[in-house]
Order: sequence, then C-alpha cells, then structure tokens
Amino acid sequence: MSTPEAQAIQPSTPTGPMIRTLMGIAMLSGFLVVLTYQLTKPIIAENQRRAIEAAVFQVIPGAVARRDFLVTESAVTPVSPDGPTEGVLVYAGYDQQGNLNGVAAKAGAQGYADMIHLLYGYDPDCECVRGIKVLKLAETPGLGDKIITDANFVANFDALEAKLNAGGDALANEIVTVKAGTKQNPWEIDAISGATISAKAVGKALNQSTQQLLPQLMPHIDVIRNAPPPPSEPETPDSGTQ
Amino acid sequence: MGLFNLLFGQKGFTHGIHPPYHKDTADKPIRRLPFPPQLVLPLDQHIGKPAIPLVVKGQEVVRGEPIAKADGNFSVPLHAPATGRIAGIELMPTPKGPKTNAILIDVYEGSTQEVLWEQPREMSELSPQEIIQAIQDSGMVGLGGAAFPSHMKLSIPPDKQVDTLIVNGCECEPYLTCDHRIMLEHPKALLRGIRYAMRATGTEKAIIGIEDNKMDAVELLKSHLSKGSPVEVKAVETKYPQGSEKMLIKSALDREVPTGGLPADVGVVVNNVGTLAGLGDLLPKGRGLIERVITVAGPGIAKPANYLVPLGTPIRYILDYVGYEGARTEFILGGPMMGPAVSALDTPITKGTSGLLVLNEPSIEEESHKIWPCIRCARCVSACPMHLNPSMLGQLAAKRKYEEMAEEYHLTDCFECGCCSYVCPSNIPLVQYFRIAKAINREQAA
Amino acid sequence: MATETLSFIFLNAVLANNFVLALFLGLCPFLGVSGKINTAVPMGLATLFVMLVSSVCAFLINEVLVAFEIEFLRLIAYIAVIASAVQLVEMTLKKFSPALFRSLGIFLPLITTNCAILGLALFQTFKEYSFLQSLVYALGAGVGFILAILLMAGLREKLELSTMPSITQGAAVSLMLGGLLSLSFMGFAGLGG
Amino acid sequence: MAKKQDNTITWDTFSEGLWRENPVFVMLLGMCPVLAVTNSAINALAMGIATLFVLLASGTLISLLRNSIPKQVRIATYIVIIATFVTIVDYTIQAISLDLYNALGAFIQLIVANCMILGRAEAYSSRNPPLKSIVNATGMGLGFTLALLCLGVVREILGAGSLFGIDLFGPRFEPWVVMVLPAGGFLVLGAWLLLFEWLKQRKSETELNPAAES
Amino acid sequence: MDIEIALNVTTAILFMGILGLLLSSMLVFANKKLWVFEDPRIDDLEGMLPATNCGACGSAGCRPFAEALISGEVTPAQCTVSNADAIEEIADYLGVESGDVAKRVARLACAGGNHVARMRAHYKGLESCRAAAVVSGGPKSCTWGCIGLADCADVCEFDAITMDHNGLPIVDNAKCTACGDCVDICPKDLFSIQDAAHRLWVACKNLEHGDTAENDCEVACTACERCVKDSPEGLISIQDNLAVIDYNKISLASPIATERCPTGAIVWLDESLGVIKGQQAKRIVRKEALPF
Amino acid sequence: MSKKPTIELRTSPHAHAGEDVVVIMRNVVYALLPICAFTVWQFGISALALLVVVTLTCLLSERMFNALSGKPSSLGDWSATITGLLLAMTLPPGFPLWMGAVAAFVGVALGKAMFGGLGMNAMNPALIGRAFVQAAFPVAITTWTPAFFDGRFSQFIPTTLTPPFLQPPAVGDWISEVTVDAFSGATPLALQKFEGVVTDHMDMLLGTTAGSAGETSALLILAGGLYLAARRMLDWRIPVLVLLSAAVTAGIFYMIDPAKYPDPLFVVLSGGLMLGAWFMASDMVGSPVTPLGVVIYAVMIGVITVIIRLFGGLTEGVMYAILLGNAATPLIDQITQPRVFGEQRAGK
Ligand SMILES: Cc1cc2nc3c(=O)[nH]c(=O)nc-3n(C[C@H](O)[C@H](O)[C@H](O)COP(=O)(O)O)c2cc1C
Ligand SMILES: Cc1cc2nc3c(=O)[nH]c(=O)nc-3n(C[C@H](O)[C@H](O)[C@H](O)COP(=O)(O)O)c2cc1C
Ligand SMILES: Cc1cc2nc3c(=O)[nH]c(=O)nc-3n(C[C@H](O)[C@H](O)[C@H](O)COP(=O)(O)O)c2cc1C
Ligand SMILES: Cc1cc2nc3c(=O)[nH]c(=O)nc-3n(C[C@H](O)[C@H](O)[C@H](O)CO)c2cc1C
Ligand code: SF4
Ligand code: SF4
Ligand code: SF4
Ligand code: SF4
Ligand code: FES
Repeated sequence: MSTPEAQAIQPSTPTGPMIRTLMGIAMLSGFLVVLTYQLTKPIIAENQRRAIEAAVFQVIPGAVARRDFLVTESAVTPVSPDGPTEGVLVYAGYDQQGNLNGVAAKAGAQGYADMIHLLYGYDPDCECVRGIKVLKLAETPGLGDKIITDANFVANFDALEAKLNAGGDALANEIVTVKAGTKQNPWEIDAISGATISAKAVGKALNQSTQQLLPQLMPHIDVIRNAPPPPSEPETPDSGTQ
Repeated sequence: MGLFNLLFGQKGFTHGIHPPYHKDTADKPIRRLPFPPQLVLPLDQHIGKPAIPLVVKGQEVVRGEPIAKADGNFSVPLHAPATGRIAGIELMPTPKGPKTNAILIDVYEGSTQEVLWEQPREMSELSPQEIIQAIQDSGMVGLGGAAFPSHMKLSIPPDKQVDTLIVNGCECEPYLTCDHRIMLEHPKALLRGIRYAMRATGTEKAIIGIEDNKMDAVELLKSHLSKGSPVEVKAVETKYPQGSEKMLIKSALDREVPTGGLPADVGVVVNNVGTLAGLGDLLPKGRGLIERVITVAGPGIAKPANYLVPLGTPIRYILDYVGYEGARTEFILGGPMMGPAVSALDTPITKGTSGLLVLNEPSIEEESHKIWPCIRCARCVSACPMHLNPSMLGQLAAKRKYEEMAEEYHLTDCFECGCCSYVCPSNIPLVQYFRIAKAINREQAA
Repeated sequence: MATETLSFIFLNAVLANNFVLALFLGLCPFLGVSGKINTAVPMGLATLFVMLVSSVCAFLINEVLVAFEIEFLRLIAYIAVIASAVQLVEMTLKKFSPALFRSLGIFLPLITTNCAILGLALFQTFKEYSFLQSLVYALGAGVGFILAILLMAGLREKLELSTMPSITQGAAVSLMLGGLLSLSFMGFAGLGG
Repeated sequence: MAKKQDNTITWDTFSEGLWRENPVFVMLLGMCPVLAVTNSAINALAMGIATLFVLLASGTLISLLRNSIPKQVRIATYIVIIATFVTIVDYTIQAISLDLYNALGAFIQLIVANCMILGRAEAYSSRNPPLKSIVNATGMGLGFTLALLCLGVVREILGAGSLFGIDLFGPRFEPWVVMVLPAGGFLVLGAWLLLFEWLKQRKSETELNPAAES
Repeated sequence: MDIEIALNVTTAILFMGILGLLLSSMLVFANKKLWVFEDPRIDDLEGMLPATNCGACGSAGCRPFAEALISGEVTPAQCTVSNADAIEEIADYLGVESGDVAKRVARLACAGGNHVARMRAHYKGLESCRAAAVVSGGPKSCTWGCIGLADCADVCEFDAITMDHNGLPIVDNAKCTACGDCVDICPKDLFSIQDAAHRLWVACKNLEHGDTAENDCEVACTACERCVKDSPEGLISIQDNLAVIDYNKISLASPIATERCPTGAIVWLDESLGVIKGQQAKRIVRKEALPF
Repeated sequence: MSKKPTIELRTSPHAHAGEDVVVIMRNVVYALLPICAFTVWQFGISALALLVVVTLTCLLSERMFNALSGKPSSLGDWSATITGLLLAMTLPPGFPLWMGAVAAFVGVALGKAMFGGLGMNAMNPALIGRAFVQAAFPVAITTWTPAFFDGRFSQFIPTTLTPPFLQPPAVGDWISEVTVDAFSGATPLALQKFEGVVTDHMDMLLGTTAGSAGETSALLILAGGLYLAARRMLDWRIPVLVLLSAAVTAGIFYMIDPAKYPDPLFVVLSGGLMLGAWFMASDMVGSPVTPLGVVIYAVMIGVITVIIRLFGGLTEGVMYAILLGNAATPLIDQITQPRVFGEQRAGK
C-alpha cells in the first residue's frame, strides 16, 4: 500500500489553530445569523400577522378587527405575553362596531397526498361554519386544489351547521362529506367529484376540530364577546379580502 | 413432475422436454456396410491423450491389428478396422474443430476382411485389475457419445465406494435407435458385458435403464434374466434427456450427483448399452474395437437404417451408399439435440459417433428462425434438467460476462443438453453461448 | 405535538411520502450509487444508520435551541452536529473495524451532506414529533430509501443486460427509471387517509 | 493535485459552469432542489438565485480564508459557513414573501445539503483566489439557475398552462398534472438529458462523418 | 427590547462558540486518536490514470497500478493507455522517470481474407467467431484461419480493429494499446502482442503443407522452406509445416526473407508502406469473395 | 451421390419446439379480440375509436423509434399491437382520443423504446402509458360513462372527440340524457369504496357495468386467459396466484368487518384485477423467471392491489401493484435463484 516511511509520519494535529478557526468561524456565523434574524424579525412577524389577519377576515365575513384567545378545557383567555401558553389558539373577529362576528380556528386532516391545514370561521350566533381558508395544501394541483377553487364546494361553507347537542359535549350532527350533489342537511358537505378524498379530508378536519373545540369554547363565548376591543386598531384590510 | 410420474408413482428427474422422437429406424435390423476404399482414423477419437501411431506409411496392416498404442493410462489404443496399406498419417477434419492427425488406410479391395488378429482369453480367470487392462487393450471408449475411455470409468478410485452399475439404454435423442437395436439383437453380449463391468468395479447390483418407449427391449432383456439375478431392468419415463447419466441416476435410484461431482460420488457407474455389449463381445475374443453401429436417418436419407460400419468410414461414403438427395444440407454426427454439425464430408465415423443425421432444405428452413431478444418467458428455466437459469445465462453471455455466468449462475453445471435452446421461443442459441462461455472461461483459467 | 400513530408515520415515510420518490430527498446517492445491488445495499444501510443518528442528534439539539430561544440557529447547529457525529462514527469505524468500514463506511461521507438526512431532521422538527415518533420517522425514511435504491439498482442491473439505444445509456435512463418508479409509488398516495 | 496554481481568470473560468461542467446536466449534482422546486418557473428562478447567492457568498468567504483554515477542520468550517448564508437567505425570503417561502418549502434550508455547494467549496474556492472563485461561482450558479429554469419552464407550461404565473393557453387548456408531480420532475430532467445526449451524439457523428467520407 | 436583542445576540454567539469548541475538540481528538494512514497520493494518481481498468499494465486495474507506482514497482509508461502527456504528468508528480516501454501492438497471424481462403460450409447462426468456432471449428476450410466474424473488433475497447472488405481484421497500431483483449477472444488464437518494431512477420497458422495448404487458402504458408534458406541461420525455422521466426534473433531480420515466398505468407511490415510481400509471391487481384 | 451439396453449419440443438415469439404474441392478440369486440358492443363507436387510435399510435410510435435507432421494423412481432389493445382496454370508454394517443406514445417511448425494445423493458409498457395519463389527466381517467346507452353506435361519448390539449367537456348532463335510471357515474369499485354499494356479482362477471373499456367482462377475460394458459403461452401460476392472494387478503378484512370491507369475490371480479392478472401481470417480460420468484411476484401484486383498494386514496390499485411487481422483478429474480440439480441442500 504505502512506503514504510510514509506510514510513520502521522501529520501533527494543529490543535490551537483548529479550535481557533472553528470557534471563530462559528461565532462569526452566529453573529451573522442573529443579525439577519433580528433585522428580518419585525418584517417577518408583520408578514405573518398580515397573512393570518387576511385569512381570519376571510373566514369571518364582515370582521375588521381581531383578537387572539387561548381555549383550554376550563377557560378562554386572551393571548398575552404573560398569560397561559397551553391551549387551542383561536382568533376572534369583530366588526366595525366591535361586535363579535365569529371565531376562527385551525383544523387539519390527512388528504390525498399529505395533511391539509385549514382555517375556518365559526359563527357562534348561527352555530355554523361561515368560511374556510386552506392554509397548507399538498394535494394534486388541478384536482385537490378544487377545495379552494371550486365555487360549489366553497359554497358549502356559507353556513355549515355545527350545533352542539343538548349536553354540550359533542356536535348534534356530525359534519360529514357526502357524494357530490347529494347534500340534504345543513351539516353535510357536498363533495367534489374527482377530488372526493380531499373534500372528505376537509369535512373530517372540520368535524374533528369542532367536536373538540366547541364544547370548550361555547360555555365561555361571552369572554370573547365581551372582550375589550383589540388593543391597537388594525389598518383597514383591503376590501378585496372580504 | 410429469403426468407419468404422478400416475406410476415413479420418481424421476424434473424438467426436461418431449421432442418428437422420429424413431422410424427402430424396427430396422443392424446391417453391415461395405468397406470404403479409404479409412480415416484420427488418433484422438477418445477423451484424453491421443494414441501413438505404431505404423508407418506404406506398411500393410491386417484387420484387427493394433495400429496405435495408448499414450499412458488416460488413453486407448487403435486397431485396424480393415486389411490394407497405410496411406499416411495426415491432418484430417474431425467434428471437434481443428484438423488432427489421422492414420489413413487404403483398404484392399479383394480382401475377405476377416478379423485376423485376436488374443482370446478365458474371462473367468481374470482379476478385476486384469479385466480393466483387457478393456484398455480393446480400445473401448464410451459409445454413448462421450468417448470417455471405459477402463478409466470402470477403475473406481480407492476413496470412492460404488454399489451400482447403471446401464444406460435410454437413447433419449430423437432419431437414434442403434442402442435399441443392440439391446434387441445382442442381449447376450450385453449381459456378458454387464457381468464383466460388475466384476471390474466390484458392484453387487446393476440396473438397465430403458425409456418406456422401448418396451420390447425391456421385455426381451427381462426374459434373459434368471430369478435372483443382480441385474434389474427398469423402464423409465420417455423424456429428453433421460439418457444423461445424472438424470438416469436420479430416475433409477433417486440419487442426485452433486454439482461438479461424478456418478461415483453417489456410488454409481454408468455405461452405455453399446459399450457393455461391445465389451461382452470383444473381451473373450481378445479383439479391439474396430466397428460400431450407427443410426443413419433424417429426412434427407433414402434408406434410413442402423448400420454396422468400420471405424474411420468417411461420411461421404456412407451417404453415397444409403442414397441421399439435396443441395443445401446439414450433416449431424449423433442426434439432433446434441450432435455437432460437420463442416466437411471427409469427416470419419469415430468411436463416439452414434448416428448420422441428415437434414435437407425443408427441415433446415423449418429450423432457421429469426433470433429475438429474450422475452423472459421462463420456458428455458422450466426445461433445464439441471435447474439452471438459462435466460439469465444467455443474457449475460450476450454481454460477454462469462465470469459472472460461472460464479453466480452455475455455468459449469450445464451439460449442453440443448433443452433450453429447444424450447426458447426467441430462438436464442443458448447452448452455443454457453459453449463459448465455457471455452473462454477454460482459457482464462489456463 | 403531533398525534399521528407510529405505524402511520412509518408507512407514510416508507411508501406514500417516500423520501426519494415523493419528497425528492437524497437523490444524489439514489442516482449515483444505484448501479449495482451490491453497493446499493450498504449505501442504503449506511443511510438508514445515519438517519437514526441524526434524528437523535437533531431532537436533542432542538431541545437546547428551544430552551435558549435561539431556534434561528437550528440549521447551522443541525448540519454541524450531524456532520461531525457522522464523521466521528466514520473515523471510529475506520480505526476499530476496518472490515465494516470498507463495506459501509466509505459511503458515510457521501451521506453526511445529503439532503435526506438534513431534511429528515428538519421535518421531524416541523412536524413536532416526539422522540419516539422521530425515531420511527427516521426508520421509515431509511427503509423507504433502501426500498427505492434497491428497486432502482435491480432495474439498472437488468438494464445492463439490455440493448439500449446509445442515447439512453447515460444518466437519462436513471432519471427516467426514477420517474417510472415515482409513478408506480403514486399508487400509495392517500394510504391510510 | 500537483497542477501549478494558475491565477488567470479566463472566459472558461466563468463559462465552465454554464455548460461544460453544468452542475445539473453534466455533473448531476444537487438534484433534490432541481427536481423538487421546479414545478413552476418562478420557484425555479427563486431557488436558482438563492443558490447562486449562497454559492457566491460562501465561495468568497472560503476563498478569503482558504489559507488560514487548517485542513482538519476544513469541512466542518465550510459547512458552518454555508449554513450561515443559507439561514440568511432563508430569513430574507421570508421577509420578502411568505408565499414564495411556502412554495419553496424546506428546500431553501436544504440548500445547505446541496452537494454542489460543498463540492465547489472543496474543489474550487479552497484552492483559488477570491476573484477567481467569484467568477467561477457566478458561472456555476448561473448554470444551476439556467438548468432549474429549463425544468421549471417546461413543467409549468405543460403542468399548468402558464409561464411565470401568466396563463398561456386560456381556460380550456387541459393541464398535464403529472408534470408538477414528482414523477414529472424525473421525466422532464430525463428528457432534457436525452436531448443533450442526442445533440452531442449528432455533433460527434457529423465530426466523424466527413473524415470517413474523404 | 434592546436588552432582549443584545441578550439574544450574545446567546447566539456564545452558543455557536461552544458548538465550535466542541466540534473542533472532537475533531482534534479524532485526528489524534482515530487517524489511519492512507497515502493520499493513491487517489491523486488514480485521478490521473485513464480509469479504463484494462489491465494491460499487468496490474488488476488502475488503482492497484497507482499503488504499484507509489511503491516504485512500475514506471508510469507501463500504462499503455495513457498518452505521453499524461504519463509525463504522473512522472512529474512522483518525481520519477517516466520509463520507456517499447510500443507493442496486436498482430494477426492470418491473411486469409474471403478473397483468397475457401469456405467448406455455410455457417448460419450468431454472427460471432467464437460462436462459429464451436460448430465444428467453423465454416472455413483452413481450420486455423480467421473466421472473419469480427469478435476481435467487437471486444477492442479502443476501436483499434476494423474489418476490411475481405473480412479480415486490420489493427490500427496508433490506437492499439496492447491490452490483449483481442488475443483472448479470438477462438483461433490468431492475435499476439508483438513489439511494433518487429518487422518480419508470418501471417499464417495453417499447419498443412504444400498444395493441401494452398487448397485451403491461396496465401497460406506452404512450408517450402525458402524463407529459412534465405535468412541468417536460426532466424526462421519450420515447425509443424509453418515458418516460425525466432524473435530473439530479430536483429538479423531483413526483407530478404520474404523475397522468394511463393504465397506471400511471410511479410515485411514497413512503417510507411504497410505490408510488403516478396517479389515472387503470386499477385492476387481478386477483390470479391471466392465462390463457395 | 448425385451432386455436391452445400454444407450448412448450425449449432445444436438442431430441433426446435417451433413456437416462436410471433406465434405467442399473435395468440395473445387472438385472446384479446373477443374482449375488444365485447367492449365495442358495450360502449359503441367511442370504444372502437379509442381502440383504433391507441393501437395505431402504439404501432406508429414503435415504428418511429425503430427508424430512429436504425433497427428494422418490429411491428411484425405483434407486441406493439398487444400493448395498444391492452392500453386501450384499461382506459375509460369515453377517454379523449388525444389523451389516449399520449398514453400510447408515452407507453411505447418510456416503457419500451427507451430500453431497447421487445424484451428489454423493465416495466409493462401499457401500464406505464396508463400510469402516466392517470397522473397527467386524473379527472378524465376517472370519468366513467354508462354501458349500453342508447345510440352508442351512432353517437360518440362527448368527451371522446375533445380537441387535442383541451379539457374534455363535462358529461353529467349528457349521461342523464342517455340513461333512463340514474347512473351514478361510478364503477363498481368506486361505488363500493365511496358509497359502500356492492354491485351484483353476476353483472360484473358478464360485464354489464361501467368501467374501463376492456375490464368489465370478467368472463371473456377468463376465457381468453384460459385459452392462452392452455396453450402454455402464459404462466397460469401468475394470474391464479394474483387472484388467489387478492381474494385471501380481502377475505381476511372481510371477516374482520363485513360491513366495511367488500367480500373477496367482489374484489376479484371488480375493476381491472381480472384483466391485470391474466394479461398484464402475466407479461413475461416484467415477471420473474424463477419458480419461487413467480410466486412472490404474484402474491405481492395481489396483496398490494387489495391494500391500495382498501386503504389507499385510489379506488383501484392493480396498475400500481403490477408496476411495482415489475420493478421488483430483477430483485426477486436475484434472490430466488433455484437450487441447481445436485447442489447440496443445507444440512443434508
Ligand atoms: C395523479 C392523481 C392525483 C390525484 N389527486 C387527488 C387529489 O388531490 N385529491 C383527491 O381527492 N383525489 C385525488 N386523486 C384520486 C382520484 O382522482 C379521485 O379521488 C378518486 O378516483 C375518487 O373519484 P370521485 O371523487 O370521482 O369519486 C388523484 C388521483 C390521481 C391518479
Ligand atoms: C444430455 C445428455 C443425453 C444423453 N443421452 C444419452 C443416451 O440417450 N444414451 C446414452 O447411452 N448416453 C447418453 N448420454 C451420455 C451419458 O450421460 C453417459 O455419458 C453414458 O451413458 C455413459 O456411458 P458410456 O461411457 O458407455 O458412453 C447423454 C448425455 C447427456 C449429457
Ligand atoms: C455394438 C457392437 C459393437 C461391436 N463392435 C465390434 C468390433 O469393434 N470389433 C469386432 O470385431 N466385433 C464387433 N462386434 C461384434 C460383431 O457384431 C460380430 O460379432 C462380428 O462382426 C462377427 O464377425 P466375425 O465373424 O468377423 O468375427 C460388435 C458387436 C456389437 C453388438
Ligand atoms: C401473456 C402476455 C401478456 C402480455 N401483456 C402485456 C401487457 O400487459 N402490456 C404490454 O405492453 N405488453 C404485453 N404483452 C406483450 C409483450 O410482452 C410486451 O409488448 C413486451 O412487454 C414488450 O417488450 C404480453 C404478452 C403476453 C404473451
Ligand atoms: S443446455 Fe445447459 S442450460 Fe440449457 S437446458 Fe441443458 S443443462 Fe440447462
Ligand atoms: S426460453 Fe428464451 S426467451 Fe424464454 S426466457 Fe429462456 S432465453 Fe428467454
Ligand atoms: S481474428 Fe479471430 S476474432 Fe478476429 S475476426 Fe478473425 S477469427 Fe474472429
Ligand atoms: S483489443 Fe487488441 S487491437 Fe484492441 S487495443 Fe487491445 S490489443 Fe490492441
Ligand atoms: S442528495 Fe444531493 S441534493 Fe439532495
């Protein structure tokens, strides 16, 4: 393999330079990254806020202001830096007058390709889902994305019933997805032919989420209804998002 | 396992094929062919070292006289098949490929052609060792086709135990009937030969394996056996290549010769019926092997039959005698499955030649199909009696991956029976590929 | 914390969202080392091994990062730690088990900087998998990789023996095969949905 | 290598990445982003630019530091440097557009693992002076971007009937969904490679033929 | 707010610092304790070698050759595939002499194209010499001669062999690397590797003599012994009806040996003029194949 | 001897079973023709047009690739015809012709020509074609039209004649026009999967249901398959084991929960399983050659089919199962090399 003398010389390990270089570079990187992070943080936070807001206002018709709450088994509390951190995050949407128009929450279920993540708006007055917005979708373009583009499907959520039963521990009628064109009850979702699976996933996500959330939320809905108006008046969203 | 085995509960080898048998000459008695004007006797008619000539050009020889001696143990002598004069020792074509040295004898036309050289011996007095020597002196080699020196086969190495002699009367190749005729016409010589072989090898038992399309031979041989005879006649399924020794051992004894091994590894010696009949006839008389029975058949032949021909007869002479028509013809020494085609009509009949098959135009056309790529139909896999994967082997061979063939796909176990090529719907010349691969691997190893 | 069951995580990573064929991760070794089954097997095993190692590393580091609220360093930390861990393993192997090194180890450096490994680490974090879930996920991803690379290697070995036209003999045919495999794996989409 | 250091910058320094050693078409490196994010032209372009930036920045830094990094910590240092720039790009893209960020998914972060970048760092930047590295990295990055675009354009046109989001064929066009799926990525890249191979063979044939005829 | 940022920045830098420390310590440890020697030059050299792994150099492939190079067992020029520049580069790298190896090429001991050699049968099947050779030695009358189905041209990875219009392989000396693949594949053993500087050559392997040989092939060696008589003692001898050149005495060779050869079986290979037959060799003007 | 013969030299064996590739392939076409005829009777001129267009495209593509690679025409071996017919049979009867042509071209190009033609392909060309269009045009390929609608011999299904590259029109209105009783627009499989409705077994056997052009009549497929099996032109073990393993797998789930899962007979008779098992899984080019390999391959196809059907996002999994089986074939072949005669068994 090798000549004997070559084998003998194990190159000495420059310990000092090695540690110095790697540490130096690592710290430099840390600095650069933290710098970028700090610089972009406000912009990104603003981007995200806007995205969420746009989504919330989209799923809660008529809302122009929002406040965030955490729903736990026992209570509903406004989100604040020193409040509880565990619980389901919901966004409450208020109209110009400060009346509660609805509550938006996230839901998700396994679709055709991957998880479908949605935001839906729940109207406590009509006890129905008033709108959905797909947050993350990996379904087949042209098929699965019909859950966004198909007007008939979206119309399902103009007023999808999600009423609690008498006991208040579950939905009176489970939200179900039925075959396209066979919707008969207000709690049914008309599927999309060709994308039954994605459509079913939407139904499943809504059902799961409402089954879990509403029994906790509804008893305390007044906390949200009566919450003080949002801390800072958000700028009026573009009319397009409504 | 075939229907036959299911019905008769007999264990046989699996796979194999059923080609049309064309055994039209089975009822034609063996006839003697006249002597040709010149005989061509290659010195290496057997496997092993070529014989060493004992004669020179111009010398006169009488029928039966030794004309070449064995070169050591792994070799056999040659005897003059006819009385005549040595015309020379020259390079002559053989079915093996390159021309090799052969003794040419100009046959005396007027001679009576009696066997004038023999050394009769009393067989019952010979020890096994002496029988083996007598066999070598007779120049006998395997007449089943391999031309392996018989004395070598019958000398059992001290580290092996052999308990059974299997007599191969299968004759599974289509067309060929010479073994069949020998069994019918010379049962006594055959049984005598079997006894000699049993004595030489020290076996207690002999089984004559005959395919069940030759029941007349089975019955005849059975009738020659006394009760309690150590010799048994067994009908085996008619299926190619039943006659291959590994297959026959499996069918007769349900033993499997290990890969790369010899029959002796499972306690068996196998000999062809012709070989043993020849021994039974020659040993007491002390004669040499100077003629053999061949089947001359095929669509191109006017008078197909079994002929007893002197060794060294050029096939041109046989053809002239039996009458044959045709412009484009294929001449095959042996059966259609394994026999090589010859490229020159001077090629002589040698000890290992069991037949001459002549295929003329129509039958050639029938056989010349286009070669397609392997469609992986697996017919070859289910035909190969050795349970190889000829499909894979063929594909590897086409890419010249010869080493991989031997190392991973058991190329060396292929005995070139031709079953795979026979069934291949793509007409892939698989056996030819395998022969090339083996040749190259042999050369590389050397 | 994610709620998926372990078996779903595993099957999903092996079949429906196979790292190579559906998520496009680890393509370089998939295309590069799939010529022979004999090399694909150790490559696959080595990948599985590294995936397990990095899954553990990533999980632990993430805990640290979250504790210090410096998640923005995640990428650097993951890659640096994974790369070093693998290198350490590699050198240890080389020193103490040259035989194992020769069969598996030579693939390790190839894998260290491979996106399947980093992807796995990032995905398990995004999906908020627990420690056990992460491990199963890594196992599934590794098995999925082995499956894909073995199928590919088998096919490519077969093609070695075919008479392909000269223009398809290069890398193109590997990609096409990848495409065909990917098409075939689409059948598993929605499995368990 | 024992080759003498050659510091001159030639057209070749720049152009080898574009064509002769194109990282995607010739070297088959960094395949994952190539296939994963090219389902639309805009994603392809963004990914290309991001990669170009990381290649350039890390190449420059590594080239600058090349003489002071001990051999033994070479790889670790390079990885850290590359990861730094990738993180920077990651946050920058988030700041620019969340939609784009979501479309590219984890693949921005996976630039770290793009074999091409570390490969170039090892093979080029660590051996050449900064200016030369920059020129070469630009070439490589552009070559990479070009290749991504080649795929992105085809996949978007066929798979969505649009280019850079602009509808091309009107609403009745039937998109070939497969093109934006993983399988389509493989197939389109395979098709490009076939095309190049065919061109190459035709070229070498025409080079051979006149000689054979004369 | 600012404090928070400052804290954040510090944590980040500290964290990275510690990480860097840990990693570098680990690498230091690894380099000291886990270091295994492998000569890096092997990889470098392997990169410079042509990677054909042909084995013509006598090693099992390019990497073993590289190892042998380093240990000084071989000289760079023994790689017959590399061109002069590459060999020079390797020699420079190792600081050794490139070494000189006489150019060797494959040579064919047969001139029996289908215009001069007879066929005795009509071969049908795989278009391959090996394949034809296993069927009774092939269709050619001369069982030693070239079958002409181009196995050698097929296996030559360097495109050094082309088949001429008479079905004989022609070696392009410039391209031939003496890898020996053609030697191995030819079922008739017609190729051998010869020094390119050897000019005298017997282009026949037919073991017949006189008319019998000429009946097979018009350019066969008839064993007439004229070349033996015309050459210095011991240079040429007749063995098995074939003229055999003793290459140990090749310095004695001159074109005289070919002058009186009646068939032109023994030839003088001239660098510029190509194959030169003797004056008395019969001229063969036939261009097309002999009738069957 | 009358005159000097020309000696022919050929290699042994000099005998041959006589059945060559062309004969086998031609017989497969014979076996497929009754199914084609039934399809046309069932779905009318649309199905006929689809069969013709797809098969012709296959043949043309094959010829084109022959020409490109400088090989002689290989149309004579009938394999392209088989590919075409089988591909057309797996498509919905109203599948737009232009998409059918795309499928045929892709099938031949990616499935066959790229690898060097007959016998060299890794996976089933017809199914590659179908898998491609299934991924490319998922809506069109799941748009089913009723069988035996009136006027099927005088009128095309509206989607059939869609101009190239354009979307096929919606067929809902047309379907309600041509059918008296409400047609659900679904195959027995989709009905079962999404509505839990199990179609009458007899209907599926006879083929009076909706479905792909050639997959509806289990009976005719069986007849064709048996004909080929009897002539030993296909390996009967493959279809039998595919169907058997599918039935057994389905049976297990059926026993667990008969309300949720379909019965085994339904599984065997529905969808493309019959056609796939008899004519596609059995394609020898993509199936193993070793005896044990064949078993593994077939069982694998059967099981995967059922798994996809019962648990996957898609209604039908035969196509993917066969493609996966094809993909695994080289591996299977490699690990199941048979024990060679005389090879020592372990422990013996
Ligand atoms: C490539 C491909 C992509 C698919 N993508 C989706 C999808 O994103 N969403 C979906 O619900 N179904 C998808 N499917 C499944 C079928 O189109 C459809 O869901 C199934 O056949 C049910 O049909 P139906 O909705 O008409 O009853 C896809 C199928 C294929 C082949
Ligand atoms: C495929 C194959 C078929 C054979 N068929 C026969 C046969 O039909 N009859 C026969 O005697 N030998 C046949 N043999 C030769 C036998 O294997 C064995 O060599 C022979 O019987 C030994 O007897 P011998 O040495 O006396 O010739 C065949 C061999 C092979 C490989
Ligand atoms: C298969 C077989 C082969 C024979 N081979 C020879 C032989 O080589 N030499 C011989 O002298 N007799 C041989 N014979 C014996 C002859 O058939 C017969 O005994 C002999 O020709 C009688 O003729 P004779 O009267 O000239 O002795 C053989 C017999 C058989 C059955
Ligand atoms: C029993 C049998 C089944 C076949 N099935 C198919 C098939 O499903 N798809 C196909 O393209 N060709 C099929 N063929 C034809 C042929 O094998 C196919 O064209 C090759 O795959 C092309 O190399 C079949 C042939 C036979 C004999
Ligand atoms: S020739 Fe060889 S491979 Fe073919 S069937 Fe016979 S033993 Fe098997
Ligand atoms: S019989 Fe012929 S076509 Fe069939 S698998 Fe064997 S070699 Fe291939
Ligand atoms: S030299 Fe040998 S290999 Fe070459 S064509 Fe002649 S016989 Fe064939
Ligand atoms: S195969 Fe023969 S001709 Fe070709 S390079 Fe090798 S030695 Fe020379
Ligand atoms: S493995 Fe190389 S880019 Fe993903």
